[in-house]
Amino acid sequence: MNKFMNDPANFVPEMLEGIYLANPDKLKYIAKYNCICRADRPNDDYVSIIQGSGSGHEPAHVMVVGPGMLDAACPGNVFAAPPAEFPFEVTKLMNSKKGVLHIVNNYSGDRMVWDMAREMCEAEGMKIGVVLMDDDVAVVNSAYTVGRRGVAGNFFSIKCCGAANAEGASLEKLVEIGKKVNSQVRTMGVAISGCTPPGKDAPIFTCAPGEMELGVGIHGEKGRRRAPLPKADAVVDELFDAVANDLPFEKADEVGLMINGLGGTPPSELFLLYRRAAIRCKDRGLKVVHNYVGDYCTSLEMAGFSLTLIRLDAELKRLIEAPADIPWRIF
Amino acid sequence: MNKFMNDPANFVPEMLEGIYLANPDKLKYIAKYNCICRADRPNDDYVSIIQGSGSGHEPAHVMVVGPGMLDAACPGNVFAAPPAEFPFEVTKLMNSKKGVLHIVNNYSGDRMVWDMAREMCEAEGMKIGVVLMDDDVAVVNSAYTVGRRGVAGNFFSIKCCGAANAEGASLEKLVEIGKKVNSQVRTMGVAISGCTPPGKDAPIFTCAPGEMELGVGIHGEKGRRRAPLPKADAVVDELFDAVANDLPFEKADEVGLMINGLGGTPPSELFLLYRRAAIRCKDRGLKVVHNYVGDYCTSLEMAGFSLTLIRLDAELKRLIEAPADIPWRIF
Amino acid sequence: MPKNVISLSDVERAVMTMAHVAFENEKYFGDLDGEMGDADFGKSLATGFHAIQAEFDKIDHSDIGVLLTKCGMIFAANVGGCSGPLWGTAFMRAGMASKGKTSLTLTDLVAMGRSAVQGMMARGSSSQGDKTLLDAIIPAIDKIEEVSKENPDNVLGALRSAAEAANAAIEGTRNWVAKRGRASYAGERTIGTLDPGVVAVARMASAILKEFESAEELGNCA
Amino acid sequence: MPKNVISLSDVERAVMTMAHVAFENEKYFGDLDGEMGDADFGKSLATGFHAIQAEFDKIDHSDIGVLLTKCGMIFAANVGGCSGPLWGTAFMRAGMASKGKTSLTLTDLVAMGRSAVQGMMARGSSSQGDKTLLDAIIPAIDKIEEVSKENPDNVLGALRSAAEAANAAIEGTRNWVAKRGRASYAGERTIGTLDPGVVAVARMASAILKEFESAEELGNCA
Ligand SMILES: Nc1ncnc2c1ncn2[C@@H]1O[C@H](COP(=O)(O)OP(=O)(O)O)[C@@H](O)[C@H]1O
Ligand SMILES: Nc1ncnc2c1ncn2[C@@H]1O[C@H](COP(=O)(O)OP(=O)(O)O)[C@@H](O)[C@H]1O
Ligand SMILES: [Mg+2]
Ligand SMILES: [Mg+2]
Ligand SMILES: [Mg+2]
Ligand SMILES: [Mg+2]
Repeated sequence: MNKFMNDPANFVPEMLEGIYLANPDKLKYIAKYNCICRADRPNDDYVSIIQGSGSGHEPAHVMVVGPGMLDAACPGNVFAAPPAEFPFEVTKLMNSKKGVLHIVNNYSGDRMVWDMAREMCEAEGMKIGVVLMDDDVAVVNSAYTVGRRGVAGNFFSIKCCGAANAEGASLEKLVEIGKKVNSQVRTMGVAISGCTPPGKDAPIFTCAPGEMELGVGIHGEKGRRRAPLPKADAVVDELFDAVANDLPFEKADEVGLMINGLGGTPPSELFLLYRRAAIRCKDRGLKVVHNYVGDYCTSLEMAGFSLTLIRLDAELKRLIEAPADIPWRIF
Repeated sequence: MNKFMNDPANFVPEMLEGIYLANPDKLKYIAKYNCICRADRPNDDYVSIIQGSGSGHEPAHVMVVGPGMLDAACPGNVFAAPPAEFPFEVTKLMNSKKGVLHIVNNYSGDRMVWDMAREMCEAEGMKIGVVLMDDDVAVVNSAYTVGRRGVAGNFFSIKCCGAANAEGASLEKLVEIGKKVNSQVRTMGVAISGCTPPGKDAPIFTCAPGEMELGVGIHGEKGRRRAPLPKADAVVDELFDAVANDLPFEKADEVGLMINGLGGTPPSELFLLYRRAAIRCKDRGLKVVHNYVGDYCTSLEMAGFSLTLIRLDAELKRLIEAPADIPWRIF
Repeated sequence: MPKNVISLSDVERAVMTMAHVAFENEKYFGDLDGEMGDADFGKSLATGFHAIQAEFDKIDHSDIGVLLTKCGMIFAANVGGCSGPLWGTAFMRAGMASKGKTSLTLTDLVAMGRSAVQGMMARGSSSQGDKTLLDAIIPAIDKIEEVSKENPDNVLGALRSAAEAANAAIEGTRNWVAKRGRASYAGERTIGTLDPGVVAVARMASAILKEFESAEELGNCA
Repeated sequence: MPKNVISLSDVERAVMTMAHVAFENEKYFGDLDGEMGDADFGKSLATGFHAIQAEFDKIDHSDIGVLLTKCGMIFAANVGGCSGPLWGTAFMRAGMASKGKTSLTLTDLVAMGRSAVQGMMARGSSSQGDKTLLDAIIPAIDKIEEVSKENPDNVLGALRSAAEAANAAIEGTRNWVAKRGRASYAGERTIGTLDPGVVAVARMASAILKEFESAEELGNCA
């Protein structure tokens, strides 16, 4: 797979610099910690919300820094959580009297790194809240893993916590909202091509024509099983059933519905997939009050998508509909 | 290349239905003419702005229907302008006392179809204005073609005409704005993979590892030349020079800068490419007052990007910054 | 007695023969277009002729002119890209040039062909030498005119010469540079490739010839 | 006289030996991780040891404890993913368990190893049998303990047994199911694949053994 890059070692820093250069008035870029942060933060009237997973999932999470969403991001290399030093130093830089919220995706690496960082921050007297995201229903047997992965549902915790933060909510309230989001959101993904991390010369896995990899995460790693690629509607049905039956979502629930591209799937296919998901929601009596079709959490250039449902109460509805201003935008 | 679809013959209609289902309160879908249009149009206080090129370029142009942009879109099959009946019938449906604006991309097929449709509309007494877009600098020898192609610059004519229309401008004024946009915008694209139209079993062309196809259009067709793929910065440099020297853009010009993904290139690479383009603008003394990084005009799942520069005066600046509300959105 | 005019039913059969060529070569024509263009030519032709076929029994068959005009309208209404307007215009112009007629002489055929070509050139801002289907059609019409001047009754001979001319254009234009249509953007790179429009016209001309020849044989046997 | 304690400079050489194994196998370890994980293990290890190498001469070498603690801090500061916290914790714990010492007996070595393992298990919520590097390290430490009980001076014998145990884990764990790390999401599909962490530990154990053996030979010759 061809890729636009210079030295593979600079893939992440050059992307971050691009984000900064596209938003020089609003953002700061601290190269030492792979950090993109709001130029107008910290501010003691607001909590600082930080995330730092692996890179390669853009726009998550470095391109969602801005009013109404994250205050800072400090990703690691492609598909690797950052060294513990990054979250530690960035938390110090963004420290606010109201506290700092760490939104962490549930992977061994991410958890270990952020645990270490939090212990170091707390040792220095900072007030830290943690929200752990694990929305991926593809991981079935939690006894044999660290449990479910945090995938595209992450967008909703950032959006809702960010909106509540803009309203002036306390750190405790943000943790509560983040946990509520996580309890109400479910995702599953599928790939029809693999992806190649910068510096590698072959994809981590490949899909032959007519094959799909079902239940993939967002790190190019293999999923739950390999299967023949059926028609698009059948793929949506498989993901929809897995997601909708998990909570389970009930008749008359108000929901948000997301068809998230994994990086290499174009808008045309995403809307074709959305069609079936919308029909399935209708058939099940779910009321889609807000929808999302596009790239929210990618796996480099992987062709594939994930389907996310989130159950919305009045509070979450208000928060997802609140304005936000981030580098990943249309206008 | 694997693709999410059902029957290839339904690729376009099912995508269109998906767009409608994601926006049932705002849009109408008229299956007979592949038409997505605003539910609150026509309105005799406003011009109706219509476009209908081939499909496969989404979000252009079916996903940019809404307040502040297009009033209706009626695309043809993938990479084929619609039959003349579509623009004729859709113009009739959207006919307004203030007139109807056709924004046409400069391809033989599109021009012929829209010429036929316009002749038929005018024969029925409708008032039609036409804006022709041809921003692609990759086409060098216009004597041997119908001239330059309309590519990603199309976004700006729709955005500016749409914004002026929302302000209440006349059809004549919209034609003037559209022509001004076209005179001030330049684009060039490059591919590092081909794309496969639905129903075909192989890509129209392929790029071997380490190869790029330079000066491509947006129909999967071959470009100006095949070349070894250099580092990302060098690719940007080649496109930037071609684009910036064409108008030419001059020191102290205020510009909009777009890095448009062709469908299979992820946000990470697009921002890495934006970095270099921003540096080049700075070095040349161009002031980037607005930027665009993402998918605006794709070629199905092709990996590649195009670089667009538009020179902005006060009027165009006001118009590109005006709000709009379309199916292709983040929130 | 060999054929000296072309009847309404001959025209009907010719249209259906063109349709079958389009259907049978849908993939091939698309692949040819994929070489330098956007691979949709096969689909566009097939769509147009499917639409004609679907409505064929319902439309007005009272004379050749109305039949062809209506075929053109159906084609243009159902097909986009270059092919819809071009083939639609060609059929409509041929129809307008044969208004009210129920049989055609070779002279009529030449007039219809010239009118169709003019329509296409105006619609497509194109001319002979641009490496488009015009470079198959124009030499074919020239040949019909030539034969008709020698013997205005030699329908089969005219069709045979036309088919030969159209087929000669396949290889004859191979090393030209495309100046119209999607392929033209590839400029010099089109040298050495076939123009799908030329190939389609040649195949249709051959198929029509074969159709007329076998009808003739049957006629001779009977 | 064969070695009966491990000196500060032995520890320095061991760390550098581990670093070289990481550098030489960067691609191989990444490819192994790519089988079922996300292909970054090789890069993560190499990054960590490059950072240690770059600062090695500058850091405090006054005793084994401070040296290893500092190595752990450098590793954790520079490497993310699972490897940064795990290897960082391991070095730091080993350092804390050897605070103030300038030489180590086999008993010291076992205590350091146990402490490192405990730290990794706590950090990674993992245990023996999860098909992780723990399944190479724990048997290796067990062997050192076993040998030390027979003869507390038999350093080389202990290292040999440890390297054998770690290498046995490569194939010994192949048919297990991964229960921790990125690979665990692939569940049953991990059966038949090698754990990159186990392979890395085994290669490092072998390399350290070789280093000690050749030093010994040199010692004997001199
Ligand atoms: N302007 C034109 N005038 C005459 N013939 C043309 C013109 N443009 C294209 N053609 C013919 O049409 C064929 C391509 O048709 P099609 O693939 O449907 O068009 P598009 O370029 O819109 O995809 C070409 O092979 C050529 O013979
Ligand atoms: N929770 C854990 N406890 C102990 N070792 C682990 C754990 N998770 C992963 N490992 C080890 O780390 C190796 C993978 O490291 P690395 O690729 O850096 O991690 P990541 O999964 O974050 O990409 C595995 O082969 C395994 O031996
Ligand atoms: Mg990793
Ligand atoms: Mg076409
Ligand atoms: Mg074509
Ligand atoms: Mg890994």
